[in-house]
Amino acid sequence: MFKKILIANRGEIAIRISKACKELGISTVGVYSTIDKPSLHLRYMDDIVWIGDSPPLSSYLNIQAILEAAKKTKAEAIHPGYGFLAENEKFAKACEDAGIIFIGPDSKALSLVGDKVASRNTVKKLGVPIIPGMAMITKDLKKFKHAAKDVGYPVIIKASMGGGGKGMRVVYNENELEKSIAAGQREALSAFGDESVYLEKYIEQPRHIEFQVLRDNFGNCIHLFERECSIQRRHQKIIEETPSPALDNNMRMKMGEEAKKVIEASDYTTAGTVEFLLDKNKKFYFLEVNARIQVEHPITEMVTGVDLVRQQILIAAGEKITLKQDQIKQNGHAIETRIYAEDPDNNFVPSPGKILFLSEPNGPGIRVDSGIYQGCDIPPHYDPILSKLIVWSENRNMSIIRISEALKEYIILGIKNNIGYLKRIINSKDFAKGNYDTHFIDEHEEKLFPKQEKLDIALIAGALSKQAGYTKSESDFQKASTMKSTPWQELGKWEICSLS
Amino acid sequence: MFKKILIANRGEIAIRISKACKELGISTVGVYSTIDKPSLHLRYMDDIVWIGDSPPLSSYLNIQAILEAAKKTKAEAIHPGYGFLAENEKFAKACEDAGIIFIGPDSKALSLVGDKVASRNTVKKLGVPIIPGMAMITKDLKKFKHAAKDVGYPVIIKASMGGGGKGMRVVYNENELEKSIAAGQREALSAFGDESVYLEKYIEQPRHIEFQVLRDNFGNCIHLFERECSIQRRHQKIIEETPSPALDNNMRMKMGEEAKKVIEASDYTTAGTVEFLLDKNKKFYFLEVNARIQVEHPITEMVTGVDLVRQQILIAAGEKITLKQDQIKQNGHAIETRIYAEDPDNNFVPSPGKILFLSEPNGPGIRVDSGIYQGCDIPPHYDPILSKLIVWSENRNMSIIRISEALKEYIILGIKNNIGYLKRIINSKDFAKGNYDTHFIDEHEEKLFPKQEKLDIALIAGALSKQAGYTKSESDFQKASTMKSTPWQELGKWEICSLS
Amino acid sequence: MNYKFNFLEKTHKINLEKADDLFKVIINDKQKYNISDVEVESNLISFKADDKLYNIYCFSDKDKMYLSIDGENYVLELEKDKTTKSKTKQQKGNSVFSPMPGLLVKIPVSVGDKVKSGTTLAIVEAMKMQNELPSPRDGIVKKIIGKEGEQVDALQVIVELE
Amino acid sequence: MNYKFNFLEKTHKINLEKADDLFKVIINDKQKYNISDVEVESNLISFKADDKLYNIYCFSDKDKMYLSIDGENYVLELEKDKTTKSKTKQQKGNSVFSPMPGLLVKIPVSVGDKVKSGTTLAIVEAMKMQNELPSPRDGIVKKIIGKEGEQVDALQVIVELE
Repeated sequence: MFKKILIANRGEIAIRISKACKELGISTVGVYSTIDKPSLHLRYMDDIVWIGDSPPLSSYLNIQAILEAAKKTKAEAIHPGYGFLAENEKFAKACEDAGIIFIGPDSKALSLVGDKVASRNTVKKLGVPIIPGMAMITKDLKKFKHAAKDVGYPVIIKASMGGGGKGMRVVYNENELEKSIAAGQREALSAFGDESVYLEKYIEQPRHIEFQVLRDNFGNCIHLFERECSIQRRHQKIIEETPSPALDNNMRMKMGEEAKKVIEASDYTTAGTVEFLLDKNKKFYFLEVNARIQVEHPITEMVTGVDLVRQQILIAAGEKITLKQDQIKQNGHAIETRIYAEDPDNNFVPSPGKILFLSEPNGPGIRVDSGIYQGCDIPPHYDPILSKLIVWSENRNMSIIRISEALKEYIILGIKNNIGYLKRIINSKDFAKGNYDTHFIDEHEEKLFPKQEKLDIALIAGALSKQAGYTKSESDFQKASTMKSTPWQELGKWEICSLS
Repeated sequence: MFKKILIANRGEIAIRISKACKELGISTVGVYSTIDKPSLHLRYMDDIVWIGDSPPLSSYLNIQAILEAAKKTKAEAIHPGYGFLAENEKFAKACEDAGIIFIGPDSKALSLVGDKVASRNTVKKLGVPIIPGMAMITKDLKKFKHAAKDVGYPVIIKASMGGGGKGMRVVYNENELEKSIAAGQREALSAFGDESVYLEKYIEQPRHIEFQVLRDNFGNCIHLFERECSIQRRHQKIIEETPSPALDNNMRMKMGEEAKKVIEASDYTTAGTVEFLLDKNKKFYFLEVNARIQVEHPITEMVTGVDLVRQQILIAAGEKITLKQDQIKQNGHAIETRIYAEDPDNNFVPSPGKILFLSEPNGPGIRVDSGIYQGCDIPPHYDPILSKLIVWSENRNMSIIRISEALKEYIILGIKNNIGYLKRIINSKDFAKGNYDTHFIDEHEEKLFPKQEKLDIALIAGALSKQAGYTKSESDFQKASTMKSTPWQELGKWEICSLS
Repeated sequence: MNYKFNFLEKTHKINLEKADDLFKVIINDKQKYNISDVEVESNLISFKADDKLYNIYCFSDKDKMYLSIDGENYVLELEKDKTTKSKTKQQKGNSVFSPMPGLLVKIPVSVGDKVKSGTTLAIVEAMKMQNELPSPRDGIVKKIIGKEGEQVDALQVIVELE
Repeated sequence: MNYKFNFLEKTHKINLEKADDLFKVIINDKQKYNISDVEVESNLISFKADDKLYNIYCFSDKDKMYLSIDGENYVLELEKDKTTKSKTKQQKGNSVFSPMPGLLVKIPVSVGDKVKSGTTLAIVEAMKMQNELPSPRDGIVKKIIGKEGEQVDALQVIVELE
């Protein structure tokens, strides 16, 4: 087993990984950029190394600095978390060359699953269903037109090296085709440094359902069932659940076996996720492989009882998977919501700043994977994810109620966040019915903004607070509220009612 | 189903119950004594009622005031939690008379399980093993002598109405008998208002193992396996775990069935716990029935996935238990530690006061049932329990590591607490081996106080903090630390090293 | 007492009147509430509005008040006096500023350019998102204050129009 | 710089000396440590002691400093000047005070009683525990300040001896 692991990430996932390491008796090295010195993740590390200035390219994407930090601290392995260098084959290769174990699939497997057209072709050979579309890269408009006619409109243009919705264009008829290809190519070039695009049948009302797979260096491979991730905003998942309300047991077992085939064919090891689209007729299609621990991995942990990060580390250390497929059960239901520093009332603009007050939910069935503390500064340089709220309960209905209550108890003051917005999605009728697809957010946009309903109460609270300050003596109140007095400081309890 | 429940308790258990109610769509009424107005539990209630002055007799033990609060708010049922009126048959009777449902067994069942000698006799008739001893109350010394000779020394004197170790005396030979009976009677009288004592065989190296049982009004009865609660200080449990490392599956099933017999014979409903002693030869003996939700109920919830408070409420509302015995499985391992406001370095003297800083652990497998917040005052009038830290993991070994790490992350500053002490127990070799009995604390007393090991580091931290203040300017530091500035207030990061 | 708060660019008027052991509140001269059982602590305000109990977490920071009610967040701003207000308006009309701190990645216009309402004047990247700052009206670029590649603060003006 | 802290009734001396980019620390004229990478924020002190990293949560309240290191809690008291110290000692010798706030449930002695070291002079109940306050020495009860049934504060003197 490793003695020391460097964690090349920040925020909640760095903490999550450090906890898994410590439970295995492995000490951890944290890394940080200049602005991250006071960040929470460093408090969970046995040693810390500065790797560069605040912009990601100077630090968390700085392969050289990270490798030097690993060498300096004698870390035997690097866990990349998600994002940043997690699926970067150059980084995996650099680790391999430096004799440091990259906790993830090797650079070859990464390269294969990273290229969408290549993996489509690999998967097609296995007999796993793929979305009908082009099997090769081309710039020839005729071939695009031909392929579009073949699969039938609407079609979708996608970047070959892409992800996150960049370079995507839906095309409803041949007239739009040329313009959309050109636009897709421009976006793909600027986002991925490669202008290749291809074309697929556009699946209407699709659900995004992915399967978690583990595979060791000895060829042992198991899946840990699905996660439904159809609640997305701008192609970013924000709410995930398992089991999916759309699958029955037959489909679940079938898709799980197909997912394993995909992972096996790529000679992929450690933890990976095979993403599928499910159309309105419950036909499923292979979408892509995510070659990392995913943001939403906790829901799988809650229902299966398997610690995925621990498994990743064990597999990377050369251990065999001891769990057998038939030992993995789905027990109960779990939901995750991602807590973001963003302003739903202002087009979801990122909202960095200082967290002035924080109170996180706890109690039965509640897990918070958090990267924040009261008083911390959320820097503008990185992903706006603050933490993840995950709940487990006996069934889907009880999980929905539980997470709705937990969101009410999640208090973050000082920066804008999406807690209320998440709660409105969770409490919507279509979510309760399990009747949703990836267009849920767009289709429910108006319903998700009925925020004014408690504005009156907020205004009353504001006025009472001012009134209390006033009767207590304006200057005291000023001091109390603007000098940022302690939350525990008793300003006295202003029994307003007893004042005339 | 009930529309409204009054929760006749405070602290973490009142919050736990309120959460269960809300998940069932039931609104909640909280009650509070004068000093508890700012207490956390009131923030989880839909309505709150003042029930009297701070001493428990005036408020949380004030049957009249609580019933009036229930009537005033039209609550249909009362949940008593644990402690206070939870096992008070007078209170149960008063609720019955007022037409309010007491969430617990009825007053008859309470009366039966409350009298230790009577329940011994009931249980004996069922063929459930009881500790050899007297079957009737007497003051006749001769009968005591006779009984002691019968069962063999050492014997133990116990209060008939007792609990919590009060009135107990171990007697090693006949010479000590008379004196010990008299002492036991005096203590029993002052503690329970009843001087009756009886005598039992004293079990050496006993383990305390209890079984959780649920029974509905239709006679359906299931057990949810055991909890091992042998880690006790002054007869108070402080660490509990499940499964017990002392039981094999045969014994577990056998004891579970015996526990159900006991509950069924008392015509007992809702949730109850049957306590057993296990001697060093793995023989078990019935000890008593706890007629309430117990402090340690969460570990059972973690391994079985069954929400016990929810079940209590459903059963009290007249629902049938839908779970079958063979559906209940023990999955993984859970441990609970009770976080107390007490000073382990000063004979565990209670330590009320203000919590100046609080940071509770979270993340995978961690549950905190908490009754505190940063800035709250812990009043001196009530039980010193602040919160409970519960962890779940795949097996006992991983649970021990997990809770040890979680205890390190549990920061309570401002009042003395037992977090370090709990960690030292958890990390001891005999606990790791599962090799312990109810005398564990007494036998390991010296080993559990090696607290000086990090004193040097504490002193360095103290000096650096002073030094930082000094170089920053003494007055600023004074202001910063004694004016109780906010935790989030940046006093600047004093880069001491750059100062000469 | 009368109070005024801004919320999402609208001003709201609250009238608070003491009547025996409760407050009568009128909001925007319309909605009426009876308020009782008021407690104000440093981070929690609790009261009953028409007999329903509310526990509201709050934090006051300068002229802003952050509130959380049952999971919904509100940021109220104390209404500023007239001078400040008109100044804000003026800024809005003639200046383009970044709504959040971030990296100024692009300024696609130059001084003297004619721009239309909605034309992108600057792109600021924060938290992996690129945010386009549109021109608030038709006009001519008078001054460019930021430089591509620089960090900008929240509310920092980047482009001024004539 | 020299600092003195009391911990569990013992005084500890810490000598802190700056040497280039680290501190040399000597504790009680014995243990030596090299301290580097020091950061002091309001609630967290972090440093490396002989290359091992520590993150210590802390809160200073008047002359007390509360610290938490890997789950262990320490309360350090700044060493007071001589006058205060001897006063504390005197109190200890002649007075019996409650170590915590609570309910004064019993005073089993009267003024003029002769008592021995260890005799219970008062019983204070807090958090459901009865705590007996023993006489610190042989002596005669001079004054009783509390009354049975009253609330007492932490460190409040209840009985004084001659």
